[in-house]
Amino acid sequence: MTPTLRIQSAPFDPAQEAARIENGRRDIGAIVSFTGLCRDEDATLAALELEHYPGMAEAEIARVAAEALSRWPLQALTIIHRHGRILPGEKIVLVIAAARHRGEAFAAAEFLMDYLKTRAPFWKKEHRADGSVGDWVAPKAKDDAAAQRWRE
Amino acid sequence: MTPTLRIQSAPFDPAQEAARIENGRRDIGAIVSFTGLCRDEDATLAALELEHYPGMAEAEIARVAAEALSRWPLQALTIIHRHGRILPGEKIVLVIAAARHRGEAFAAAEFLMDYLKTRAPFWKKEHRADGSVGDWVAPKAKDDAAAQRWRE
Amino acid sequence: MKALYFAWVRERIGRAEEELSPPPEVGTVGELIAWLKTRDEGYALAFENAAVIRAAIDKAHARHDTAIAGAREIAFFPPMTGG
Amino acid sequence: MKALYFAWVRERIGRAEEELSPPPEVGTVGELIAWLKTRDEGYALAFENAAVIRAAIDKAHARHDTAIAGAREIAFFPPMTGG
Repeated sequence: MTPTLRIQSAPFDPAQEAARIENGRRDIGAIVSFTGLCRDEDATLAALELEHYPGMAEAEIARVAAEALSRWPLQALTIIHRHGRILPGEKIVLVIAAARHRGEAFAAAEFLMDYLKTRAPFWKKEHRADGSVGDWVAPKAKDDAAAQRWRE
Repeated sequence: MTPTLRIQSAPFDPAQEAARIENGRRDIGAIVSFTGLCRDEDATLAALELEHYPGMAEAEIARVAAEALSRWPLQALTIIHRHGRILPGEKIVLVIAAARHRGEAFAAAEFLMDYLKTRAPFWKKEHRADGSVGDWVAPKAKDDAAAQRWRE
Repeated sequence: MKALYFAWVRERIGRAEEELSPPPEVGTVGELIAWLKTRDEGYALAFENAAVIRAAIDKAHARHDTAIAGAREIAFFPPMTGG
Repeated sequence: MKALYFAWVRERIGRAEEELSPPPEVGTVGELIAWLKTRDEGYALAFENAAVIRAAIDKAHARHDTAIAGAREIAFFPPMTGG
């Protein structure tokens, strides 16, 4: 099974990606889809600028995908990560895992997100609604803890 | 927040349900979607017949949804469960959980599926490809174990 | 009291619902199952392994030691297999 | 060896990439950071808290004690915040 792995600046459509996975198959029992969105609760954010390391981002996502495929018997896997300017409400990352049983699909999707968060070379910078350039988003300690638990 | 809870014989469209949740919002950080499908790897299944207990199915799904909402700060929640005749490859159940952070959305979606499996009054009967009526699907011990872990 | 049967409990008993008037000494879900079991072969087969049978009173899960007093509707069914 | 800088490491140093020719006694990622740090104020600021700096050699994560011998491309960046 060859996973679908893409890094792109253009928006993506989770429904279209899920349809590519289903595509008339009768052997899939469970599909877990994760969508990460650009959040702006305080109306202070104009956009996020996602910088990435071209080449390494692709290589690292391929490594993380291979690790997931070695751990769980997945029937299909899609990972899409955007870079560039992303507006509040827009989607940043998509992971879809399909498996016979739900436990495998849930575990793989959550593992992939934990690993992407801490290993994929992307960095978020805030552009504020008042026109100023804000800070680089700080990493969260709980993201490291989330990734760590898969090593136990 | 009022969850969307539906029990229906008609097919559903996860993309349409996700769009209803997103709907121009800027405060959602994570959407986890689970789709359970009718699986037939051996080409021996003509259809599943899903019997349900009308009235109790709605009540039980509402109770399970309320329990999830009391445990995690969800921004949106959709649960759809089909009954009646379902063909291989068709979707049976959909859970979508939206939250600020991915951990909450993942946990709520997995909790809901574990609880729906063991508490929602639905029963699957197999109709075989050779025209015979097969068995009632047997419950899985691991489904009980999966539900049990949320009580610890 | 109205009784409902689902899935293979329904098939074995041969009906989906009926009115029940158990004698006053039948106080719990478990006692109602034991009483039903003596009615005929269908009930006996449906409830032969009483421990696996699930019940609901007025559309909420009930244990076998739950009292049936005041119940308007009681349902019996196998472990659920939805989702 | 080509060096790449990302996010605030890039901003503090003031460039995205450059060619580096460290002296032979610079053997590891950590030693390369220490050597770069002495170059000017921008590098000093970028690497002031060396412990948080992540590195990659030829597009794969590398630890600070990893040898740089044979590396064609080495990158320095803050902890990742994608996803």
